[in-house]
Amino acid sequence: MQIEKKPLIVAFCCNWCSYAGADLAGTNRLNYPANVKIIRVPCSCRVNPLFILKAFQRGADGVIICGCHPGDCHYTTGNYYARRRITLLFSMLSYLGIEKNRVRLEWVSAAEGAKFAATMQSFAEEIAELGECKRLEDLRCKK
Amino acid sequence: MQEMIKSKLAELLSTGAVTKVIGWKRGENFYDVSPAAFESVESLADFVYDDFCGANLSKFLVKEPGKESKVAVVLKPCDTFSLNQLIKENRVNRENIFVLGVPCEGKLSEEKMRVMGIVGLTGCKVEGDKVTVETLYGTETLDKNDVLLTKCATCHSKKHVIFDELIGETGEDSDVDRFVGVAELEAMSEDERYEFWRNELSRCIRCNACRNACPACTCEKCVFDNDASGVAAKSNANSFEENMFHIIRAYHVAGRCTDCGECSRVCPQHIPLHLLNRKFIKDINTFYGDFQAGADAESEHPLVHFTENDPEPSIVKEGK
Amino acid sequence: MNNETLIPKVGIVTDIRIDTPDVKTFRVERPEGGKVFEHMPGQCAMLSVPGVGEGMFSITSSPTNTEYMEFSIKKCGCVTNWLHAMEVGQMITVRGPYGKNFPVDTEFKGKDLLFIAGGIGLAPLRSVINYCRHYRDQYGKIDIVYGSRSMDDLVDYNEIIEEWCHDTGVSVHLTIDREQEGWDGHVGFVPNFVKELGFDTNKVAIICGPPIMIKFTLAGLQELGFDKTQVYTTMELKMKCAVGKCGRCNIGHKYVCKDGPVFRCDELDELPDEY
Amino acid sequence: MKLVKDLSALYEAIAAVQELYLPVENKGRVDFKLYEAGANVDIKTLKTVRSAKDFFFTQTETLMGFKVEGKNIEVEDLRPEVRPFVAFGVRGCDARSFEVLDKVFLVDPVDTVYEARRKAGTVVTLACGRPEETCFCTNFGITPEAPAGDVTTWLTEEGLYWQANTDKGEALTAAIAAVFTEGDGKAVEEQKKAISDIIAKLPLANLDMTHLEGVKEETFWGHPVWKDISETCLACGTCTYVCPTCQCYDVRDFDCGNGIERFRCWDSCMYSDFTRMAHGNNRNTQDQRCRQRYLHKLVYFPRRNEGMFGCVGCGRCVAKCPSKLNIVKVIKALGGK
Amino acid sequence: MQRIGVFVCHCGTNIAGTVDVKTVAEMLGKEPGVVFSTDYQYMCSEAGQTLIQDAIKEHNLGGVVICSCSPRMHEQTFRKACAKAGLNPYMVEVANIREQCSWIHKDVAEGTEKAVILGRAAIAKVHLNAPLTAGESPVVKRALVIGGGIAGMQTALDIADAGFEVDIVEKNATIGGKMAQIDKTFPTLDCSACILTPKMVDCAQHEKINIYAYSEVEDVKGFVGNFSVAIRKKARYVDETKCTGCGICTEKCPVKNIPNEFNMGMDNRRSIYIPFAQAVPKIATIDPNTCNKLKTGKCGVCSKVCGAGAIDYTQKDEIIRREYGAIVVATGFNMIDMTKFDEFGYAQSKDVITSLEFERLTNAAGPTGGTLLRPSDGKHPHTIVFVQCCGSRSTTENGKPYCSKICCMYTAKHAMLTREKYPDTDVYVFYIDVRTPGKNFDEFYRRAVEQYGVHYVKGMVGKVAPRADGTLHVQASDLLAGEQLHIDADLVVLAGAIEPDKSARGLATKLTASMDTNDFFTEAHPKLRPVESPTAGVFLSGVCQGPKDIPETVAQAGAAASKVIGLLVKDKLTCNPCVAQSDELLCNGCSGCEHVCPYGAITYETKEFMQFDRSMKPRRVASVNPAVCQGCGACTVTCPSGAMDLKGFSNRQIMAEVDAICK
Repeated sequence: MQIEKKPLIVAFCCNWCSYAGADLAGTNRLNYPANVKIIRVPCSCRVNPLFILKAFQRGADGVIICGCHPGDCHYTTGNYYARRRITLLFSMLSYLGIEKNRVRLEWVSAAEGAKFAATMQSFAEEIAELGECKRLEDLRCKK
Repeated sequence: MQEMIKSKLAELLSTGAVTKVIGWKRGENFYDVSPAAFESVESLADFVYDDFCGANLSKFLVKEPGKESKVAVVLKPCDTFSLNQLIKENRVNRENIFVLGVPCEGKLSEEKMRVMGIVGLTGCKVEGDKVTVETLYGTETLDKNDVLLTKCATCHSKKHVIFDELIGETGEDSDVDRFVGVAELEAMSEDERYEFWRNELSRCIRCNACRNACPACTCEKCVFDNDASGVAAKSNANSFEENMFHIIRAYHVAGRCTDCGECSRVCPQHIPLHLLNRKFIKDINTFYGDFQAGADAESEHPLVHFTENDPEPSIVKEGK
Repeated sequence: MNNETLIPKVGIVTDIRIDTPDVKTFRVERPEGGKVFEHMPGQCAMLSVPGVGEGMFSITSSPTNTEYMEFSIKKCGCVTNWLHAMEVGQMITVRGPYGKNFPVDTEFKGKDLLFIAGGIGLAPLRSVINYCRHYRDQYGKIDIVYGSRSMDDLVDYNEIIEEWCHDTGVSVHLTIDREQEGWDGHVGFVPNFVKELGFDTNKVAIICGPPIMIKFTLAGLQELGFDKTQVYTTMELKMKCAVGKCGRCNIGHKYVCKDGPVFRCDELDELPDEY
Repeated sequence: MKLVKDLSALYEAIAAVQELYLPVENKGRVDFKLYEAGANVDIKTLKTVRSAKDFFFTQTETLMGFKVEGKNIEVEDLRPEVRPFVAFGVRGCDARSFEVLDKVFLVDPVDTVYEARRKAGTVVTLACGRPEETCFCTNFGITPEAPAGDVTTWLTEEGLYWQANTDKGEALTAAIAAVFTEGDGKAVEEQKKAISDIIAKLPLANLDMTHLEGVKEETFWGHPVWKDISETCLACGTCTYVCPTCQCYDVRDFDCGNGIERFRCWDSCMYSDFTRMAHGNNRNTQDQRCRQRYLHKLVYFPRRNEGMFGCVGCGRCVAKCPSKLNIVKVIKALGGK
Repeated sequence: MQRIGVFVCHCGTNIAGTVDVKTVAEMLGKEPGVVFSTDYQYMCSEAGQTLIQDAIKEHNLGGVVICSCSPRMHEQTFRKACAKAGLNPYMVEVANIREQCSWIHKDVAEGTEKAVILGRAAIAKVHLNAPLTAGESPVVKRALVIGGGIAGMQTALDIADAGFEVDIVEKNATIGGKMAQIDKTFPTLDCSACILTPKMVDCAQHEKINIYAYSEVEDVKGFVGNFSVAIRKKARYVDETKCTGCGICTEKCPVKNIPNEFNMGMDNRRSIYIPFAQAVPKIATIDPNTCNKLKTGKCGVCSKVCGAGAIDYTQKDEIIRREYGAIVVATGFNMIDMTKFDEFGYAQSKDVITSLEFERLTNAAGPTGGTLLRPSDGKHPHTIVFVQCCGSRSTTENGKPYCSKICCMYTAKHAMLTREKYPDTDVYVFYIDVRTPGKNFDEFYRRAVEQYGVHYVKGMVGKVAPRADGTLHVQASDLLAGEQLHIDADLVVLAGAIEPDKSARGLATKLTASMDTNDFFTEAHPKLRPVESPTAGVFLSGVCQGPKDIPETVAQAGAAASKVIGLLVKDKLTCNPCVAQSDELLCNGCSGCEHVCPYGAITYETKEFMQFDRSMKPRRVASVNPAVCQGCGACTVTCPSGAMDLKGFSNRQIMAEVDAICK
């Protein structure tokens, strides 16, 4: 039925900054692609690498994690830990030959509705260019 | 050497200083050396320390009761890093462990001999850099370097970082570049890397030997065994699960892996798992400064630590 | 026998009865009505909830019931929790029947029968009891000793009181572990109660209940002069395939799912003590 | 005697009529793979890392699917279609393992997936030209110099000698008749002799197994070897997964999001959760689990199957156990050695 | 499996405009476990809430999913409503189909599809929700007010009047803040000092108020109800208990040329000083950067002249740690640095001044004794140009994007007062807009224009250039007349933008309170919780939250105080139940979680666990203090075995959401 399957993007947003930033993007009616789906987490440090892998397993084509800017974490230090964890994970994914641009981490504050929308727009475009995620897919979930 | 170790262990057991010794035991033939527990002086007759004692015994300490009785363990230099890490993570009670440090000149792998096409192994003699192997089909002389365990070929340290007593001398940190393998992969294109790892990981039979042998993987219950975790699995149903298992296995020990190389040694499929672990070690060294897990029993591991100026993940995209 | 060993049929839950605080009895039929398959007393079925898991449960209804099967299930794990949360109309999958049944048409024929059950252990026996009640003339006297922790934990209490107790040649002996208000029956543990009741040994005994209860009841019966060849029991172990292949329920050379779950107690002696 | 001089011609010929699986080398490791032109076939290496049981009992096998909507469930048969295939280069030990597996999967109730594969597969065995020090198949009455199978072959200097043993084997032979020439078969006899000579020298070829005859289940129940072994058993599944006869499996559900797939996958009795269920575990400690594994092969299985051992002496566990614990050590220990 | 009810809100047309709510309700009604699904105009309305409550009772719902606006908006509302119907409030999940769906998508099909998916994710999550009960923690019945300006003082007084102890921490030597520097207040033109100083005295004399002047907050630990704050009492080198504030030292001190901050550097003070006559506390302070004795060891005049013997050169900074139940931030503002704006010539000419400097120039206690004189030559200015929006509403790098709000009114005040006192003066005001939304504000402005003849010119000043004769050449455009103006002015007064005090950012970090990009503290809700910060127990008072005038500041100060009082009257606080939880059976004891916890909420103890062989083995296991844990989840990812999980955002829940979204 669908002529072209749109890439699916999962965005993990921290409750205090990025989720609020996404809300602000909405309040300001800033459009970004509907294939971006947001999951609210208390802090970027709550994002377990397993969640990211799980998303790919389930058929996500791109995963983006958004948190407060370094130094602005609602929990003071959460995003610093997240930064290390995510950096290492991304590096490992790339090492395994998985396209670097499938994953992204962005700092978006509660005030940056415009940045949120722009980030999602650009990420969605990037993923659309990469196409379907074939290197980290579970065919069982794509029937 | 073996006799010196044995007599020290006998002394420990006979004086009651320890009630159990974890060491190695001779099996059916020259390479068949298994980790074993010895509880009496008599049983030490089977004790062996030779060129095939590659196993890292520190992991076996995790299941010790950690109270009352004391256990002696025979550790090679690289194994002491693992023990330190276990002590740091409170998995082993230092007070209940007697560490007998033994020197190591690199251990041999009969599997490497087999891969070289030498089969029917019946005997082996090491002289300097040469190894003479007796087989059912003749005798072969090999370079020791060619049949060293992978972990020994790129040994990072011959220094005992923790011990109660040493037999022989302790060595120094080595200056071998152990990241050559990682760098080679990094230099490849994304597609080449993908092909490389697909070929390697697709052989995984999910026997869990890498996990169960790893002295850092000591979880009370592994997430992959825990049905409640949502990622439990018994086999790799497809390439995704192969990738996921190995990413997470390596990730969970990132910053804690001492690079003891057991994962690669025990893999029945000879998957170079150490290349995953070393990637994390290399990244940590590059991004956050040099860090050797297990070098001491106190320092915080890099993933429970941060600085405000850590690089952003975009570094992965910019650099290699 | 289902040819496709592991592939189940769909059943629909048409009735749910709450027996005790943690036991419910589910009535299962084919979606178009009727029994999913025929079975013999003591046999089991694998029930599963897709995505949650599969579990082996003894069929509690008698084969003589032509319309449906019943399963009395105690809430104790992932699958059973899910089953307990079900509502009428829910579909589940069913495969079976599995395992050996009680020798109702051979060894039991014409004999006096003594059923001893503890707690949820009545579930597997209910099928036999009702089968024997249905073919009442083919069996001798029937004694049923049943005990539970408390009055509320007696499974099928209504059926016991309203049907079994009124059958001729059937005597029901109930007991609960501790004194309780509103209970004027016997108080005490099942093994002791059996000894107190002091049955003659000219009969076949069938025990089902927690392992500890089975152990002591068996000892009690032996004190009364019973031979192990006169005593049957049914076992429960981790089972996955239910067809004697997956290796879980393997004890010694037996596979409980296939060679059991009904065992004569002397057969158990041969097996390693691992159950 | 039938002889093939050009092996690649043989592979091409078989591949033209059926799917052909044979040992292929990949970075020094040999495993059975689907033949394709240019594949790095290696039939000299004695043992593949994984055993040949995968042909009939694959590590994972999707059995069925469920579509769940509201309270309704629909069952879908997802068992794979099995096409005829040839398993080439199977050794004597692995060939015996199929008989062992048959005793499990082909007894009532028959495992239909296994049965389908078994029927579809033609096993072409290869005599063990160079037995290794880990081999001990002869203890179980296996003849590595003339292995069983639908077809038995010998790799000699002249070429590959070919002998069909069964109807299935004959049918395959007939289908590829063009590749054969006739040989005098002397080389086969010579090879058999040479193999026997080597076997006489194998350290594990003549184990004392008398103590295992007619024993009861509890005979070795309290033997100290269990604790001994379990002290350094890592509780991994290597031995069970490389073992050609280990057949324990798990049935699991996978939620694909758009339905549920139920699949079967190998399991290992060495895993701590193998027998765990909602209300307990009857084999809680590693010594119990080690005991189960070895006694199953040496005592329980023979008791159920007219004395046939559940071990075929392939020696994979001897080579692969990370702690170098293996069934030979157990057999010896049980014999008091 | 829960019995779930789904409630889809139209939000008028906010949602229903781009999302087919009926379809959403219908589709979600087919999801497993959903037994009731409906849509309604306004779910947050009383009728909507009643609808939910009735459905909970009627259908015996175990979980509720509301597809509506952001959970940041109404999650609490719905949780409370469900709790009233007997459902545990944590069995409620909100799917954000307004801010993150209907408002950003224009296509109905697209919006509807996305709304269904978001709803599905919420349903998947609710299936795994568990009823949570909040724990309790005691409340320390004392408040801390950071900043001693009018905002801080008013907050402190209101809290203290309610009977709770309050500490004020003020970084300057005196409380009073900016209002103390202001001459008169608009629109009533009453004297600022006359209404402020009595309040300062009230603060000083209030038995419940304790002032830590010349002090700063060093660090903040703990959590709502139980903050532990370290206060750095900077060394004054004067013994507070002895100093009588007589001021002799400030007259005798030989270091005379220190720019007087109170008068905006337009006159000098000594190295030992009392900021102004009505300072509270009225205690002298030595400026260690300029004091000869402290710098070189030579001098000691003040010590000699002090009759009370209060001078103590050896005094050191003192750290005081105190416990508080609530913290109010009242750090106020400063005017932005005008030297960056070359076009206004502030750095080039002394006669270009800021409006606050103008306040001092017209204040009787100021450098000129209240006579308006040019700073450069002390002459009366005859032409004065006031420039509004200097740096406010600016998109340039040096400016601020926001309106500073008070400038229009104080400029009108300045213009009017100038014209009143010096009718011979020509007064020009350049404005972009004149914003006078306030009681009597517009009347006030009109008076300036109509009665006092102030020249209001719509347009911006392009350039202020000092001329050799000392006059200032002002180039400007008159937008209404459409012409360029050239004015030779004697004095130019810049209504600079105001910005939060520089100390605020550091403080925000210590408090883990959030700030916007302009460094104003963020409120918990911009409309409904304007005086609370998102960090529980931290409240906002005054300009630190956003520009406001005095009455607004005082109003907010009172509001903050009432929130604090509302908190302090409680004996116990219920904690956030969405906290981490450790499963002892899975815990390895590695201490990873302990390292990453920013709140020190995780502790370890060694417990004995029975092994399978029935022996006992000691193992260290983590436990979480639910009163301290704030629920960030840093620990959960550190834990390799998954022993640590976060209630309300558990691994399973998040994965279920991922699964549902990727379906």
